[in-house]
Amino acid sequence: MAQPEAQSGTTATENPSPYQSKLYVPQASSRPGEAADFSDLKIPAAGDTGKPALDCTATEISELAYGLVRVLDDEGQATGPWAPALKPEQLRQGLKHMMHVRAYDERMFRMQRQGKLSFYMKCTGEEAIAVSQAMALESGDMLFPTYRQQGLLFVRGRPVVDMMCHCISNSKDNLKGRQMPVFYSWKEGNYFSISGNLATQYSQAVGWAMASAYKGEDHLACAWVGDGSTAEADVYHALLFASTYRAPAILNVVNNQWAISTPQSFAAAGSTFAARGTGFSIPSLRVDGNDFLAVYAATQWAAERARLGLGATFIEHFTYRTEGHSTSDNPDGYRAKGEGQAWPLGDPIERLKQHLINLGEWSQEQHEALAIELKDSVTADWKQAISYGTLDEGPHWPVETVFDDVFKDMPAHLRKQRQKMGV
Amino acid sequence: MAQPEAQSGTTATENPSPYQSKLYVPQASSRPGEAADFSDLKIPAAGDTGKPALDCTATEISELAYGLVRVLDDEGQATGPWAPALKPEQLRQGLKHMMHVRAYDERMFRMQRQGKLSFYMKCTGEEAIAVSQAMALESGDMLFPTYRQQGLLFVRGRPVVDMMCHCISNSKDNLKGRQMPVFYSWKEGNYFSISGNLATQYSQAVGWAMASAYKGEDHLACAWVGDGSTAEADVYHALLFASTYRAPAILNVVNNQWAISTPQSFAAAGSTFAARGTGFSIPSLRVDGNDFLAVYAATQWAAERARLGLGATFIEHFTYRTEGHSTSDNPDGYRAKGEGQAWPLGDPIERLKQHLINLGEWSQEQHEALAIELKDSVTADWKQAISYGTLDEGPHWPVETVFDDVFKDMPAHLRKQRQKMGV
Amino acid sequence: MAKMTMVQAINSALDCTMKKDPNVLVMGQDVGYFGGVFRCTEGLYEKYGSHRALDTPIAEGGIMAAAIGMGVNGLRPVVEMQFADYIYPAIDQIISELARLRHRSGGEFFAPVTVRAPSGGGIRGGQTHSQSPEGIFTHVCGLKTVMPSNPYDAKGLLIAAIEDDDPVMFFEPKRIYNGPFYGHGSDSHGGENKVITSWSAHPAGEVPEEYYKIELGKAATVMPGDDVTVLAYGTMVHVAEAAIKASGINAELIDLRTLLPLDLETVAESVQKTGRCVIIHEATRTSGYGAELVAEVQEECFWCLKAPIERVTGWDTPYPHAFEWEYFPSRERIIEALERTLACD
Amino acid sequence: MAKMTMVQAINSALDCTMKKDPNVLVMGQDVGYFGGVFRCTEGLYEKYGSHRALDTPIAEGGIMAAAIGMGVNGLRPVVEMQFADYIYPAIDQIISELARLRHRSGGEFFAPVTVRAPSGGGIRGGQTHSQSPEGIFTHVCGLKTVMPSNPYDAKGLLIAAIEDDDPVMFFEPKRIYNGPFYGHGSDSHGGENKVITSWSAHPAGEVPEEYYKIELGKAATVMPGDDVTVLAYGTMVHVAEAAIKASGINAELIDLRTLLPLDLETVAESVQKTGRCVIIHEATRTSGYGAELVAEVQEECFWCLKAPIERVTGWDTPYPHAFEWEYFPSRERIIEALERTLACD
Ligand SMILES: Cc1ncc(C[n+]2csc(CCOP(=O)(O)OP(=O)(O)O)c2C)c(N)n1
Ligand SMILES: Cc1ncc(C[n+]2csc(CCOP(=O)(O)OP(=O)(O)O)c2C)c(N)n1
Ligand SMILES: [Mg+2]
Ligand SMILES: [Mg+2]
Repeated sequence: MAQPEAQSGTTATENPSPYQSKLYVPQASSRPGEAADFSDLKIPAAGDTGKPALDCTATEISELAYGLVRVLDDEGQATGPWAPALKPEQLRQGLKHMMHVRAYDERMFRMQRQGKLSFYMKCTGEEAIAVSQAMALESGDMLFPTYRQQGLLFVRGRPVVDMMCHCISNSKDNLKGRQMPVFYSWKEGNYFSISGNLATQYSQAVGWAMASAYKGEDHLACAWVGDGSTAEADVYHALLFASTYRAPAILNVVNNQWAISTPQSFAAAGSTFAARGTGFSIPSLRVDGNDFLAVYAATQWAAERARLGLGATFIEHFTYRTEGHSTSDNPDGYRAKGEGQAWPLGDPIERLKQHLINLGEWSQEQHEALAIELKDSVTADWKQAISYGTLDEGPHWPVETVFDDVFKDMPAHLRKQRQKMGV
Repeated sequence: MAQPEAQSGTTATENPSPYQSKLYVPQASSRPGEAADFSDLKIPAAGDTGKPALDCTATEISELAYGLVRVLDDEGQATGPWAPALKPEQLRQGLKHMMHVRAYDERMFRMQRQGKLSFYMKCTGEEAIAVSQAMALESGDMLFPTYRQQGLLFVRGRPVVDMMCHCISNSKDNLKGRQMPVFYSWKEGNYFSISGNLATQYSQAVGWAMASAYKGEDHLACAWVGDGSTAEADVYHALLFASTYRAPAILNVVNNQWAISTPQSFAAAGSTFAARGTGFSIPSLRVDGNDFLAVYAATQWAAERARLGLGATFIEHFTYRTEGHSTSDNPDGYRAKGEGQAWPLGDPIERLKQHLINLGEWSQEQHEALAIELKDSVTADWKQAISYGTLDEGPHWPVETVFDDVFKDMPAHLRKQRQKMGV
Repeated sequence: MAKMTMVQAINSALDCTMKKDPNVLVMGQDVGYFGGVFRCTEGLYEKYGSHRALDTPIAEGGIMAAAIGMGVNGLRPVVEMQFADYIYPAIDQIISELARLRHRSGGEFFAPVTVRAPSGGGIRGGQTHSQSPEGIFTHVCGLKTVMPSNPYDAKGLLIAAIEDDDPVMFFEPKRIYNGPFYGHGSDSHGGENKVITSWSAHPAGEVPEEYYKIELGKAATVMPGDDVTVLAYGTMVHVAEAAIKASGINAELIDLRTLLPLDLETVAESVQKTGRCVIIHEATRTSGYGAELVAEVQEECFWCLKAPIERVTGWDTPYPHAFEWEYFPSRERIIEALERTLACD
Repeated sequence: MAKMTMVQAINSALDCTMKKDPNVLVMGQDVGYFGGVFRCTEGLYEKYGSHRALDTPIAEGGIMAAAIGMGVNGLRPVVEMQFADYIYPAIDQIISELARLRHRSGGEFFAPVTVRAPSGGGIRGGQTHSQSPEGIFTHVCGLKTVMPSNPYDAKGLLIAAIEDDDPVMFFEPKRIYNGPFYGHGSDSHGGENKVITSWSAHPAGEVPEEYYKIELGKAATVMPGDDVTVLAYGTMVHVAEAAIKASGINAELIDLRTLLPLDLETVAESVQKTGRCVIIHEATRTSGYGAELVAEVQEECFWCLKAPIERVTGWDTPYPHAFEWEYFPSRERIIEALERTLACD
């Protein structure tokens, strides 16, 4: 892949520097006032990419790190060697999960705007990744997500009420009021505690996978990181340790092209993210992240490799962050307003819906009815959740429980501090 | 490049674990008692590798990251497109520097064994890298070395006596008795202060290069790291920042195949080190590190790229650490005794000597005379150095100078502590 | 003079130094085009260009290393860490390299880097957007550590930090970026604590638009008093002030401003007068900077002390999302400590 | 019972726990085939195989992350950091992850990782092989911090650390790996300080070969005394002992052994008796763990104190290669502090 064309990044209008800077500064795909334009993107046709043998080497398939595995074409037809053998029932299940996630996100975002949550993050446009991957994995596989893989919880069956209770830190919050919204943890579902620190858990996932191999078990670890977060050292360590010890892990990069206001060009090193895996001898794929079927197939392939003892797989999911980073920012301040519309890979829900309709397994009417059903169910869940307490009014966990779990057993100095709290 | 063959690394003789571990653990090239064997190594013939255009992309030359740029063949003939246009005088100069480094190392190592130094590290077998690279660079280029590039100092003309004075922390040590031996610093020679912390300066070099571009200057930064140290996060950051901002930098990996007792297989991720650069869009070369001419040519090529604003180059120098890691270890404890002899790329001094003799520009007699001259000169330097003080007996810098340079101006609390020292 | 929030004052400090010295640049995540998640670098990109308001990858360690290299090459980088909680990936570069460079090179090299980091709690950021790690940096020789408590100081101290040839850790108490915080009702969740007080009503919200410096290493006496010395910095200065006023106690309140080097003279003089000392910080208690203050004060003023020196601090727990007002050293806890201290004779 | 050096005692602790629990493994740079640069893991590779005496790449942050992941998956990794000076690249994983995991997950997840790190000076290692960073970790809630001063304690404490379900930072004072150090002559360079004293002559060099534990969080009274309490840990316990003996002062010497949780009961009881306290550590002074000790002691024992609490510490400078004996808190400096303290009335 060629380097992006050399452009000086300066836009200074009033630069008093005596220096003639030659520093290159990357550009954004678009900024406000510009026309969003993805026409330079080379997007291979669905079905065009070959499916390599499970025991391929990274260099043998290095082209796949620069391409794009796609199954669903623009008309919603599944095509090519990667098309997974999924039953209509499974496809409908996937569609339902994605729609459920979207309904949940919309509700929670609105509740944040009404002051009921301190913060919220949606995954709009990226639902296929978490939902499809969770469906392709086994329940004993350990998930190390970021804050944008809420879909995993829906597939693994976490009660929505419990997720909400966490987000409003109420008396039923399994995290006891300690974490910001969306930093879920769910041991029962093998869903690891999310950290506010980006990328730190990516390399922990590899350690988890090494332990699985150490114990002779078949479980794999699956971890996610955003495009921007790939710059963190933990990603390097994850790749290196996964390669060195051939850990049974799936390492995903969710390239939604933005990291708050920073475009992927600051993290992508003029290449694809997947390309970074090849130098570590880790077979690396680049996948249409808005294509439920392609994500499923790639994950299944990677999981099989892991279970056969063939080591880790690195997967870049190419997608687009349709909305703001979180409730704290307005994307219109840093990218062209129409960029989301210009994005050519579409919406994952629409694409899977069309596929199911093509198969004769779904209809517009069913779709609309399901959307209403899910919206109502989320509304009912919310009502139930706030019946266990709200962020501002409580009830919360008793405040003195903040001293619990710092250590397994509370040492004397914390007992003393708890007393001083006077509750 | 194919992955190394899968072998379970366990050698347990008495493992009470109930687990059937499936963890892969890398192997060493050899361990004591085994026969050293490099016959699996694919070494291309000298002259076989093409020389790409300066403005090539990383992916266009990705093969070079798996190959080996070689100029000097086994008979000492220079061949192929990489052969640099060096005058005999320059070649003799290079040879002399390498021999000087070796004489210096031998002397200092012996002095450590006699208790005159607290510690020492040789670069035996790796002299070509630092010497040849320094000769290919300009004096305004900034060097960010590790402890094994003492050759840079010889080329840049640092008085040997000064280096010795540092190593014995005496009254003429420019580092005022603060640093362990071999952690040189020499501002005048644009030789950055070496850190005991591995790899930390690799990414600083990129920042230095970014500043050079920011100021519109033509100086580049040249940094080194060992094979083992490539595992540190700083190397990732260096590659990423160098790529993102197209910094005028040369990033070198000195792959001498050992990191204390740990073989390169723990850091190499089943691939070459150079291969890691390609995923960052940084043109990456793998070079015969024991071939003075190949190292020179690769460095010159990289320097030209940097000065043309084409960004960084990543160079793996394939070499072999002939001796122990430092004065603190005995390599016979962790690798086959004959491994150094089995290493097929020879000795850099011998190879350049042969080349000069082939050219009719050098003779065995001249060589022997020079060796004696350099040995004597180092001996004289040592005598002079210890006349300024020894580690155990002094004179050192006044002990209270330890409080200087913590800050630019000494704050009150340090003045108070200095008083308490009572000197 | 203008009315400025602390965000604006910081922005103005950056603007003044960038205007004055072409070697100054700001760098960090989202600091360029976007102007920073807290808006501290707003407008600098438009004014000075993408090279001097430099967006970076999300790699605190890489950013710090790049800044050090730039500093060695003659620039004065001002690094923004998006949250102080995210300094840790950069801490090796800070401790092992930035802090040590001048000393280990015998004075040959140095890197005049300033690290700005929004710190402290009070914005419902939970444990990873609320930390106060300043104590750690005061243990590292070779670093200066600063935390302003108001817009006027923030600007003057930041300019001094940037122009200082030593590396400076500059912690910005984000709870008071946009207005002072007086520790409203630690027991009410929805109510009083949401009151936003504005800097425009505060005298230190008056900030000159032009360049000025406040010398590092000098504390400020916020309220004179005779019976007890209260040492605080950052957000806690205002909570302490409110507590003192509410208690009616004749306390002397000192805003340390610079933690290292500490203005021990001002502190000791006060405690010698009052004979009592209460220390307040948000950071966790054990081995926090308060411990160092206790150690120094008791060493300097032992013979005048009429009561044990008290520390009112954050608890030794991670910072909890739902319970920040119980975590914050509250007016109530401060008043209790003052009263306990005064009760000693 | 056998005669063991501290290196052998540590090795024996690892051997005992690995034998007992297949989930225990050691990992780190050069710990496998080679047996560790200080030989602490010697023989474990031969005995337990390359999977349980696991060599790693040189990436402290990666090692720590892998260990956390393993810990979450049921293993008990014992990580060796080759030198405590090289912990910093791993500190984000330690502070943001290892220490916080149990709390932030509401008790759902934890990682029982032990981090072993040779620390302190005295082997002419210069500034990057001599640091004592323990104070930093005592400021991080969720971590336990331990530093033994002799072979017997090292083994018992290490076994307790490995079996503890909380993460433990286990600092090993490398100066006394092979024999105690009594702070010989701070003014002679070549002479007395090179004297190697052997553990075999020391009572704590008698170490059972079998499994035993010493409870974390309990200090040990090394010498009873009435006139002044001396608090020390690691190498400094022996220097303090030598200083006390040389001075003839009737001091009570307490070896803290565990810094967090601190055995405040033992400490306070002693200071209540003696009314005086001198604290000794090698680490830099400002915001070192000594500050926390001062703060706690003066809070607990204020009314009994007859003199300011003194700290005898390393200077606030990087650790210098050529001047380590002047950097070390010497017998002379300790004696002066003791005498100054006793002179107060
Ligand atoms: C170590 C660290 N640095 C900075 C941040 C602040 N931060 C939170 S999200 C974010 C952007 C992440 O972007 P990306 O990785 O692309 O993920 P996305 O939000 O797009 O899913 C930043 C900078 C953080 N949480 N942790
Ligand atoms: C951050 C850090 N970790 C560990 C060490 C200890 N150490 C010093 S040299 C070394 C091996 C380095 O090997 P390599 O990078 O291959 O360089 P070489 O010695 O072969 O030139 C190690 C582990 C260190 N100095 N710094
Ligand atoms: Mg993103
Ligand atoms: Mg090496």
